Amino acid sequence: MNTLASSLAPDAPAAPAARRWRVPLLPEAFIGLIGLCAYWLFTDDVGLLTNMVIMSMLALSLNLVLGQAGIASMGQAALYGAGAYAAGLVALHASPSPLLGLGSGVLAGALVAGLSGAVLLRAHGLTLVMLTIATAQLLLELVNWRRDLTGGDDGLSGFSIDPLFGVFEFDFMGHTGFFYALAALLLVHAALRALVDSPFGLTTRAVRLDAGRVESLGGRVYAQRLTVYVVGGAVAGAAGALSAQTTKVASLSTLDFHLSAAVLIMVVLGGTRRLTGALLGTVAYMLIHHIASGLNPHHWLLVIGVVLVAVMLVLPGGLLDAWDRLGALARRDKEARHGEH
Amino acid sequence: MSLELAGSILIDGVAYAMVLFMITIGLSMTMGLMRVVNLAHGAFAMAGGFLAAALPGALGLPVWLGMALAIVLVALAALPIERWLLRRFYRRSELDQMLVTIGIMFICMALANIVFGSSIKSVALPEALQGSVDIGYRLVQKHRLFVVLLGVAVLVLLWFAVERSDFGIRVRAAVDNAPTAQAVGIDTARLYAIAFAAGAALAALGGIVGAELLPMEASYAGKYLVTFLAVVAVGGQGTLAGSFVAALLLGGVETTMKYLVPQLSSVAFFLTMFLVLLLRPQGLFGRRA
Amino acid sequence: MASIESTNGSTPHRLEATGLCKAFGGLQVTRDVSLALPAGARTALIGPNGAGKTTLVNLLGGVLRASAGNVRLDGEDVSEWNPAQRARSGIVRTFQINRVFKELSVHDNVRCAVLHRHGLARRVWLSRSQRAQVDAEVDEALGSLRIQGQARRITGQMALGEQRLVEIALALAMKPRVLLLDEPAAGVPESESGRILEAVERLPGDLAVLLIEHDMDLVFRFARDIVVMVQGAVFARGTPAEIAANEAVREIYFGRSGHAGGH
Amino acid sequence: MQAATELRFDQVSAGYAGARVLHGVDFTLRQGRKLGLIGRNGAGKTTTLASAVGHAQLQGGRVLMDGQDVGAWPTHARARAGLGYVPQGREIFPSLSVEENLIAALQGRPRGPALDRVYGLFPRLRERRRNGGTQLSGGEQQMLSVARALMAGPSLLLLDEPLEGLAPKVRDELMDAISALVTSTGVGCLLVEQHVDVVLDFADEVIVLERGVPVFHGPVEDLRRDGAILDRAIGLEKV
Amino acid sequence: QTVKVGIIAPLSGPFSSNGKMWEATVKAYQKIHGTQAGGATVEVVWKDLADINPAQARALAQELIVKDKVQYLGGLYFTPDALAVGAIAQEAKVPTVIFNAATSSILDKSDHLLRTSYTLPQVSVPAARYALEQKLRTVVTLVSDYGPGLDSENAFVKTFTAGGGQVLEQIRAPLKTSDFGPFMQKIKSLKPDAVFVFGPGGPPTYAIIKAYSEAGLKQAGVRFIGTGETSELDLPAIGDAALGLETALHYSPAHESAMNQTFLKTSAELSPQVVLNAASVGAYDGMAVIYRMVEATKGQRDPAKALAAAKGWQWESPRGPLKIDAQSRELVQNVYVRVVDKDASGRLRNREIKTYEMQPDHGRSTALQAK
Ligand SMILES: Nc1ncnc2c1ncn2[C@@H]1O[C@H](COP(=O)(O)OP(=O)(O)OP(=O)(O)O)[C@@H](O)[C@H]1O
Ligand SMILES: Nc1ncnc2c1ncn2[C@@H]1O[C@H](COP(=O)(O)OP(=O)(O)OP(=O)(O)O)[C@@H](O)[C@H]1O
Ligand SMILES: [Mg+2]
Ligand SMILES: [Mg+2]
Repeated sequence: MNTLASSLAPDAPAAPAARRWRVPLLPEAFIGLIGLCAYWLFTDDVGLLTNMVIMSMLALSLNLVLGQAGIASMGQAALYGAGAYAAGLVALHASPSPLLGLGSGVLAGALVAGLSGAVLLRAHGLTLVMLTIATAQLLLELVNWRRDLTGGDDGLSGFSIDPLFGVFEFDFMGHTGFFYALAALLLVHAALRALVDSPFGLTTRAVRLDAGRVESLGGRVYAQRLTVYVVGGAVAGAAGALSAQTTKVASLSTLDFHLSAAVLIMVVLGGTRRLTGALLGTVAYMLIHHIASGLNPHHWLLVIGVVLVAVMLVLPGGLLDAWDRLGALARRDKEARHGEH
Repeated sequence: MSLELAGSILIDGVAYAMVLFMITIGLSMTMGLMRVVNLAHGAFAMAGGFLAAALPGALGLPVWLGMALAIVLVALAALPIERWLLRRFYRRSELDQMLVTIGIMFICMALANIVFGSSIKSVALPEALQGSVDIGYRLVQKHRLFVVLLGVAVLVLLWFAVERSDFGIRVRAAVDNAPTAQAVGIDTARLYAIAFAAGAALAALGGIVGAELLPMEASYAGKYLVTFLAVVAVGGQGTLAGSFVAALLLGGVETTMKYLVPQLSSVAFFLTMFLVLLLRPQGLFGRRA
Repeated sequence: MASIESTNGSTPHRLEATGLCKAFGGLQVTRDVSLALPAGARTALIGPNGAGKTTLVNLLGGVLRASAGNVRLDGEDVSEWNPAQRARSGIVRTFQINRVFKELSVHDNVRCAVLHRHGLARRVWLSRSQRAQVDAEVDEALGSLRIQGQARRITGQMALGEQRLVEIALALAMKPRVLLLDEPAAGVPESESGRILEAVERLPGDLAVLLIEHDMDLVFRFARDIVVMVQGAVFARGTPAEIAANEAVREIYFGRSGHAGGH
Repeated sequence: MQAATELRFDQVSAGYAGARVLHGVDFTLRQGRKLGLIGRNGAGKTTTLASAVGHAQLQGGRVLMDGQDVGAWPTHARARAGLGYVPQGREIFPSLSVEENLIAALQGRPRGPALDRVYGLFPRLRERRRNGGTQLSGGEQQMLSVARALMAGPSLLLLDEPLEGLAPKVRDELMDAISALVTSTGVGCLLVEQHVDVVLDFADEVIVLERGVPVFHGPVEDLRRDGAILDRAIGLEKV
Repeated sequence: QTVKVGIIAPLSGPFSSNGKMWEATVKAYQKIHGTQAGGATVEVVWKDLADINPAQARALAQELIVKDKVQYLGGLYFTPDALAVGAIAQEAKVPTVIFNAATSSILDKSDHLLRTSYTLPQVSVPAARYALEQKLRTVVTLVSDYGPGLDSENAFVKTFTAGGGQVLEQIRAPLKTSDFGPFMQKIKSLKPDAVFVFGPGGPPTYAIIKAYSEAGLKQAGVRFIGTGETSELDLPAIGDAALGLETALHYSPAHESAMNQTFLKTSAELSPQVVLNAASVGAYDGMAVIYRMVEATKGQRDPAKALAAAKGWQWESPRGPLKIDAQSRELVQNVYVRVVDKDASGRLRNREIKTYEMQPDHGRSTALQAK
């Protein structure tokens, strides 16, 4: 009983000797189910839901980079924006195929991450944070400068996206966009989860905890950090591409510092220890935004500020902590009831 | 380049740099000394600026007294924030510190918006600082000269208070390892409170005297955040001289580009920061971690 | 008795350092140190605090670069290699002050080492047999220090002395060719320090071990040769008996509790 | 402030959030007395000292200084009342130089005499005074940690494995110095050590902890006589 | 029967003054004209869009259309947001009235878009004509380096040089510039007759005017010609430094007409805290256009009929006579040259000194006609 219960504990320290079999894609099935329920309940808000799904994907990428590898980035928007503009440009000049656009977003994100990461991953701490900010700012200036290609601050628009598989149109109702984004999110989540659970993931965490020690075990710290950063870049680029495809605009705001800061908030709000945190944080942040600005649009900043401070104070591990505590409570409850029989 | 142009670049560059320095010095101190990444620093500067703008009118005080009062009020307001909030974050990760201070910043920005609205408020200057000095081919604002002097004065004062006294040593010990610091008899709670309030007061001072260049508005705290952080990072956290030189460098580069190739002035700012940090990740004057 | 003098003989030593120098600012911490560890060496390095023992380990392990001299592994010059390269080629060290992955479980700590040793650390997927192999080696390393029971504990929450054993386990799991132990028994009670020696003894016989220790019981139980360092330079070398009988060493290092070749 | 002359544990239970480590520990440390504390890894030795200075959570019983319950006092107040502490693992302040590490512990006293005194005890530290604290060798850090605890002239001294990493000769010198300190200034000393010999040589009175429970408490001679306890509690094959 | 109108406005964040102004204005409009139009009740649904964020804008528009079932959209402060909403308005066939976003090209993106603010050429061309009439021969332009800034620079320079003026230098300042001192020094050394300025509202314009006065350009005889820089929101903070600055814009609250008085009075009664500037009439007349469309369709959803009713419509507004050009859908309106001075109570205001009557947008519509 006890072992079974603890195997369900979300962050149970890995105990390979006692590793029990798991339903392969259980978490993805769960997330997908929640997505479907949300769709069914809030069909009218499908635009908001789509944004949530896309931001969740961006948050996942930062969660990987930050929570697992410990690379504190306030420039994740650079990778996201790269994906958005790549998808937009491909749709405008090459082909309106959605999957091609998505693929080019992935490539662009990975490419920007690879190029910038190769340089800035030599730094740590505040320096790293500032370098990531500078990268995003410089990219933004570059995009703004090539107004002829990118539309400058008016944004890149006027492209259209072919129906998905030739059947499902990306219309203003946004249903196709939602399912398209949700499917992509589930895929990415499954892939990242496999990555985190693998030896690669373990090494990544070890690098975050003590890079020097990993070196003394023969590890390639820099290569590891760069690889994670590139994977994160690919995911962020995918999110950016999805955003450009579903909104049919790629704008400078996809490269903006505010976006980087917002994702960072979502990720830390949710908790950086596990991927799930990114999803929790994104949903919480965007719900708060939606509800608070619905109630009193003037003061949503106040609400999010208070929530942020409160969460950081009460739940040091982010919303994941609350989740875990709830889980622990439920388990204790269940055990107590079992005990009676 | 003509001599006059060079002269103008020099004057404007130094003045802008000193404003940057005045605002960031407090941030650099809290980050270096207390090792807290305090992103709410701009909020303290903003609070100082708004209070200095509002108090003289509201209370009928002379302008300079209003400014002094504003600084004191900000320092006092910082105390409970440190006591009940930030103290819990000294031992937590930089990221947590960033997030909680961003939260504080948001709250301050929202409050400023509620109280002062979203338009600009100007901070009146005392009579003595209004107007300009004519140096032949151009005017230089007295206010900017004053900021330069004040900047140097603060630099010297802080150097004595932090580098030359036991106070700085004890704060650093407390932040390095609070339990052990307490075990050797350091009252970490009081120390933190004093250091943090001092940092906030410096921010308020910087916000007030810098308001001519960075005008007070409700989004001030977030808007200039990156600029402030850039100065601290380029200078090296917690180094007085570092902030000074970094402010000169970044302010100088930006100003020069404004005269020569305006479109590229903000690119130049970030590029400079990028290059410096690549070559010296710990900042110009930073101690290697 | 294994030779500890640097030789220019035909068979290269497992690890051989010649003429190493290192200074921090104006402080000369390593002065022309030469040291050779043949296969199977059981050498102890002793000397007063601040003599430069840890610095020497850092030079051998590649954490520090020597300003002069070189380091050879089985005859190959590794002086320019970084710590990771040296670790991969079999030079493994422990740290005087624990450096374990505190947020990971004991098992994951050691698994990390095993994965690196097999070059599997960056794999996204392991086959069933690879996984079994890795787990077996982890259990073996934990077992040799008798801490299998602690496998699931989060390392950072254990008492310091317990963490010490994890630190050693990380090194053992690397199956080193040269093992540099920097005060492995510090903070471990005398009764438990035997475990560490036993574990080292169980490693293959051709392994070269360099042990730094201030616990003379341990040193004399373990060592076949002893090198004494003072102020950055080699002060004396010899068998345990020779060192124990060396008046100058006794004067500088042993003090009154001086050893006469172990009790 | 009057320096405290006595530290008393009255049925202390203590531990960390959610975990109880000590169960009913009871002893008195007086000025001029030497107390030894031994036990296996994880027995709770560090936790005992930690609850004396206020780092661990007091979960039951009382900690008293000169009869006053100090359970609610902040750590620095206990230090200022004369409690000196050498933590296990040295805990040097990494961003301070050697001398700054010492100055940090002055508690407002003048620098000169205090520095001279500890430099006299550890000449090595004087040579390295401008070094970064954590750039010292392991043993030197240990010296620094002890020196730092002595800066404010404590009346009661808690030492958690102070000999770890010290060369045998320095060990002897340090133990001699501490013994001398006890006799000359009358400080009271509580020593935690892995080297049982050292403790037996040094202490008047010894406590043996086993899983947080004191299983022996008495004069050294009793313990020497009763090897069985040592054997059971510490797993020592020899004494 | 109710007709819902969704308005997307910056209600929080750095531009919230404008959002609040729109709220006040819309309230005033509905107070003056009632909530009934064409037999239906007009109900306004507000959505907050604090900053430039097209993705968010699109989601909000979608929500308004799908969930709130609005028949008309309004608001939109920034061009990129307006572009994003334009695309969805086209797909969903929802007539959309832009209250502010002023880049010329927006209306090209969708024929369901209308605009009740102004375009940058529309005010910059009269500004250039005014400069020529004032016999200013040499000018330096200083604009923020983004779409609207470039639009106005372009229009000004073209008209000014065509009229025989000379542009000595075209300075483009990065959007985030906070210290304009160096630019002003540079301008001073070029000794032009005037400087033409375009800056986005808020801090930049404040800083520009401060720098202009501190560098002593006014004393040196360099005239300041702008568009919206002397916003009533910023005048109190700018203070006397603003005196004598000349700007060309489509509206000043100091406009003298009975209709304007009613508007100002009603707004002051309903929202005493809110300061109005030129952006307020964008919302006021935006509501007028929407009411017109509601009336024409009797509250039924009939986008084609609604748009047809709006095209070519002429009416009188607090800012003066207005007309929607039937072909280009752009607003034709008076452009006033204003100068900052003090009113009887000593408050700074923009006093109208010259009127350029019924100006087209000087951009798209002329291009369309040429075709
Ligand atoms: N990074 C550094 N910068 C400056 N000095 C250093 C540095 N590292 C070590 N030292 C100095 O070099 C000397 C040798 O240090 P090392 O750690 O090698 O000694 P050790 O022999 O291992 O001593 P112990 O037995 O006490 O561990 C010490 O005096 C130390 O202060
Ligand atoms: N911060 C902590 N949180 C939770 N448990 C802890 C913590 N520190 C120690 N423990 C646990 O408390 C128990 C006693 O630890 P303590 O450090 O007091 O032992 P010790 O006798 O000093 O051991 P050692 O000889 O290894 O130093 C151990 O089981 C340890 O795992
Ligand atoms: Mg050492
Ligand atoms: Mg201990």
